[in-house]
Amino acid sequence: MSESILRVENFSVDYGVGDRAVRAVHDVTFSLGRSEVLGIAGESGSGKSTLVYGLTRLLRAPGVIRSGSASLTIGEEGQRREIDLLSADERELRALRWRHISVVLQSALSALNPVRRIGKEFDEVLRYHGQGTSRAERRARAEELLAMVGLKSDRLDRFPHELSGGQRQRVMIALALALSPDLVIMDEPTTALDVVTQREIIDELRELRERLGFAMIFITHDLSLLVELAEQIMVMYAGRVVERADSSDLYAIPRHPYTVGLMNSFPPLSGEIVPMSGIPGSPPSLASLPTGCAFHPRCPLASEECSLSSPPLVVEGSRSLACFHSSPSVRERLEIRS
Amino acid sequence: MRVLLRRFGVYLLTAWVAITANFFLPRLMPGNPIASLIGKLTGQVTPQEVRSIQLQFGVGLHSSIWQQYWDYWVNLFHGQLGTSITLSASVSSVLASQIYWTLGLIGVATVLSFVFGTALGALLGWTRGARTDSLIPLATFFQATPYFFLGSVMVLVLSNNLHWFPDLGAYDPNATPGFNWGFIASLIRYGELPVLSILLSSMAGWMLGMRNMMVTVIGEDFVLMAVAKGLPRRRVIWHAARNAVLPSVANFALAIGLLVSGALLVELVFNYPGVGNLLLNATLNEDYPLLQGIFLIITLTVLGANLIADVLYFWLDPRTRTPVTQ
Amino acid sequence: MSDAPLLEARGLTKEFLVKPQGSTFARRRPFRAVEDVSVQLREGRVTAVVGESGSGKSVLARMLARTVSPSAGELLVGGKVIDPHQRRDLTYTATVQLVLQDPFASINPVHPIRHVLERPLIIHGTASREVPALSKELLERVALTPGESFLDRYPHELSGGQLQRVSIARALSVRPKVLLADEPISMLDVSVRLGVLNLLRDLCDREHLAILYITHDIASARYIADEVLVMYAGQVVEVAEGTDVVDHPRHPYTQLLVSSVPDPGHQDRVRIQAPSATAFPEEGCRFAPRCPLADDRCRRQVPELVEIGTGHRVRCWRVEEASVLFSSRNSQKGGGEIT
Amino acid sequence: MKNFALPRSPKVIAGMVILGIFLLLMVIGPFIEPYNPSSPLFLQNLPPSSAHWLGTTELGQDIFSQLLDGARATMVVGLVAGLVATVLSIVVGVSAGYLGGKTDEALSLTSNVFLSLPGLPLLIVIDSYLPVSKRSNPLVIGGVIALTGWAWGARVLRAQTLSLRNRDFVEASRIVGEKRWRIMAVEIAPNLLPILASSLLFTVLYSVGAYTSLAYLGLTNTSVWNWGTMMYWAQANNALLANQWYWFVPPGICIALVGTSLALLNFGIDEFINPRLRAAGVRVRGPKSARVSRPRLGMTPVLRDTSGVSS
Repeated sequence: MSESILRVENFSVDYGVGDRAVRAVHDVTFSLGRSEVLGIAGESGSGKSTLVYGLTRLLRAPGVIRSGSASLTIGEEGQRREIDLLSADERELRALRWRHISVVLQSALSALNPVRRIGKEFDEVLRYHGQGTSRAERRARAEELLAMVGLKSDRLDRFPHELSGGQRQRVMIALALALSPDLVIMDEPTTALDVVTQREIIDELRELRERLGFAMIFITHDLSLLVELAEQIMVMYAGRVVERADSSDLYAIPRHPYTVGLMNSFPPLSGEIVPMSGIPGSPPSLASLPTGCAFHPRCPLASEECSLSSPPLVVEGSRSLACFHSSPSVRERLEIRS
Repeated sequence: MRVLLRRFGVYLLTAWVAITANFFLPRLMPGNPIASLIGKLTGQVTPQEVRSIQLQFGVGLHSSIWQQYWDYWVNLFHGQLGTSITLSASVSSVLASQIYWTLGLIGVATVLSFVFGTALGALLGWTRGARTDSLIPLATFFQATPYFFLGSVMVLVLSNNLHWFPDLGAYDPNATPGFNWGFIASLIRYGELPVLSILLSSMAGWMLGMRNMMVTVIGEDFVLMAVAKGLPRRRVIWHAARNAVLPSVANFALAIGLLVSGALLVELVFNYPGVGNLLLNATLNEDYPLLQGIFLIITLTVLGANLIADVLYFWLDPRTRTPVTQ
Repeated sequence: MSDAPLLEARGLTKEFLVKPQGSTFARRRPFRAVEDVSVQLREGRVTAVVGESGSGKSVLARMLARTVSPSAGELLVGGKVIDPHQRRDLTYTATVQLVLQDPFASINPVHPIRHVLERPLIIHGTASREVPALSKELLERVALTPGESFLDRYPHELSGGQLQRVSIARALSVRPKVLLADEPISMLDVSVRLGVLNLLRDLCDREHLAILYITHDIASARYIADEVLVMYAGQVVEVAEGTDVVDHPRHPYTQLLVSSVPDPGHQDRVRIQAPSATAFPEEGCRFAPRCPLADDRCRRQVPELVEIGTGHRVRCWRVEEASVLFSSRNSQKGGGEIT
Repeated sequence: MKNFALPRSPKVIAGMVILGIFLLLMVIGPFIEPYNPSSPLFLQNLPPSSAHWLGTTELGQDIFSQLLDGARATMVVGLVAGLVATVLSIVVGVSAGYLGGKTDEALSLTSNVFLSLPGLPLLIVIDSYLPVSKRSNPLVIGGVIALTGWAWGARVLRAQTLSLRNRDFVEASRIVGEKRWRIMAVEIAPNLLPILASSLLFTVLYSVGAYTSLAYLGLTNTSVWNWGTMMYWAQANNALLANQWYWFVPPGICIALVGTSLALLNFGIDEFINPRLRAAGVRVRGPKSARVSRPRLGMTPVLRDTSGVSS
């Protein structure tokens, strides 16, 4: 693996403090290589968004980081320096944000200020980060950025509500790349879009990444999308990482029953139609998690052990897995059952 | 544009309603107030004046009510609002001499109140949860306190007892009215306390409204994005405030009416010249022509202020200009 | 049993008046959200309508549920034409039911689940002493067991998947013959989607309901449906039995749609390149501005829906070339893009 | 409808306590007043003492008795006017929102017109045309106040009804064949309650203010005791200049307290309608040792567990 840009260890996040605290992210450890794409898959409430907002310190109250460390390595080759994200003060964070880490949200309509023209957003980001001395210079840069995502420069004079959903998301991506950041966080950027638009944006993202070399954390509930886009995939359930692997490995041989269930939740686009079952039950509420492995009430392989203690995340080569039933044949066994 | 034209239509209609109410109210009220007024006036004023009141209110006239209504409009367009009974002068000239006081005092106070109240509300909303929150009950108290009470107590304490501010009135009786520095300085000096009292009682409304909106807007994604973009804090607050102020501007219509109502009392409390004082005197003396004229002027002024607020809103919120695409 | 479909729509069209963007005084112009759509819903069959946002599929569902009145076209229940002017028609309501997309929004937050199920039962004349037992039974039919444990809960205490089941139970309470489901799984957690989909298939198989499944997810349509309609800009552009639409798409738009779905197993699948949708044209084929094959005729004249195989109909002037395009490209693996 | 419980914040509790006291005074005030408020029984201009808690007036009336007596008229007029205005605003607002179309256009226009008319001047004009005998009737005054105060509530309720009408659960009720009036009464109305309560509080607040203002100006019958009238007499006798604050200030404070209590209750409703306003979500509450200062946007606090994470 290449040199890492983001290192996260034993990272935990709570909502609230004291008796009513709810743990939303539990003891997450991972690292992200330079120019690498990490996909985080999971359903609502799995903690995937909480994790990245916690790391960037953008998580809103009552979110509180309870343990762990997170550091970002920035700077040119040869003069790299590591910044501790969790002890950084407001000034350091401000200098870091957008220039080194930028964010794209699911709904670009709500992420863009509704009363300002698109051009203003670009102008502001460039100006406050000291790029482009004159207004005209910044305007030229903004046009260049829009062209990069296939939009005409007249969009700069529009308001967000005057663009289509796909155009708005493209604007967000162009904006996120405006300062050539080292890391771009994409929080379900295509979930609200149509399939065809999603396809266009995914293709564009792949191409841009190859060209510009930024690292990316891509959050979605759609595993198959991640398989196409990411090098590494991390699957989360109820605040914990349950499986982590290279995307091709994960797709070929998913080993956690939840991962298997997730993959079985998407009917295939080709082949014979076989009845599929998804995963029984519903995702648990964080406020009342089951004992032991949080997945055990929904797991077809659950044994008594699973309800007693939570399986640790065991690293094995390039894979990590948190399951007591970790034989490679899980998938076959599950398929026989369903 | 369409929205704006619609609003303008509403205001035209409102003006029409106010003018028509002015015409019909004295004619349709139970107990016939005008007839009893004329009864009282007989012998006190010249027969011409009685005649002019009769003409204006249609007592003892033989023309139909619709003809009177038409004449009323014609007179209105010629700026003829009748003759004041108590002041023995044409209502329009009385109003013309007094309206500047009111416009000046209330105008300045309204603008200051909106600006300070909104700015303070934005800050309160931003620092929500901090100790500044304890300002809220205090502000609520001021908001709930009747204006005339607050004003009177302020006069008592700040002016009579502490002598921080000059006595009642609009300017130093020794100053010579005119465009000279001495007079202007005394105008400002005498205006301080009235303006301050209006601010205290009306700022709270803007402040609380803005705070609530600010808290709501801070929850929006684009504010979080402004932080994520590494913008300085004042810039982030600006992003939020720019959106949070919209409902305040939209509510101007309601607020301005209430504000003007409350502020009319300021003239009474401070013995300040202006339309408010005129209104009260007209009411107490049953000077109906003057009363009508004042109500008309106040309504038209409030409508004008509303229109300005609407134009401002239209300019501030692009979504009113073009329809939202899906 | 007669041969007539339980519910049939013939030539349904809906026009809305919209104001053109950017102009202040321009007159409103008619915009066709749905244009000449015919569909037959038969006992024990699932018919899927696939389309992206703006394709008119939700308006179609609402016309079938009669909460939106069509500008043209007619509805037939069991072969009989429905009088479009009768506003509140309990017989129709008892035959055709609609399940809405957002389970959190489609159940009133202030009432317990009991209320949600009992009202339709009472409206449709169930004796009041039978109501509690029937409500419980309904919940169990949609796999919310034990039923009584849900009756007194409030909507905010249930998960999205459970609420959507309640929503289906409410629709079933009037014993409908036809169930319309407007994107019933798109707001649900991924892991519970198939459960709801299987429930629909099950209702169709065991209780012989006719089901219309509306979705933007062509893979789920392929999974559940006996017949699939693809809509684009208010028109049906392709119809086929079973998995044909997905396995052998003929219309260029369907091909674009299928090839856009993330499918890691077939990453080598060739993609149709098409510019993004702008405004739909007023004349000619609606898809022409994006279609790699569009010629003059396409831009001038709207093609008809033409049968090209058993139960397979396509609305395309250049269907021959289009069919060849997709299959040949897929065998070529990674050939050049069409521009 | 257990989810309608108001948030139990100190603000709401304070509001309820204060309002409760004044409602009680409204009922029992005239029975517990020590003296007849109108009779000039005592020495004039007495300062506060144990016999006369708030002293006496220029005519030798007991001010404390007037204050207690005035609670009834002030509160009754405020409540009646508030209720009448709210009923008007429900009728106009809800039907405009639900029926839509031309009805909506007409009703909205009417409320917009009333909204743009300046309230107090209109009130003064109408009032001054009223014969004096009518002015002594608090119900007539209340009615006139209601007439000038309903429009705001109607506008808010219309907007809310409009948004509820387009909710999916209303459509779902229509689809199962529910009747129109039942949809309005059973499905929509309960969702309107918080807005309705808030609008009622506001109109009562407005009515109390308008009534006491009119009374203070001497435009109501000055022999009916209410807090505004008390201040009118105090003002007429230059009580403040004579440092008789105990004559002028207590009624003013009472009005302010009633208003404050209404506004505080409204805070509770606001927080119920808009959960973002709830302070509980903001301040991270916890044991003293683990208290975090107010979290700032974009600065998620780091509070490392020293005791070790329980898992």
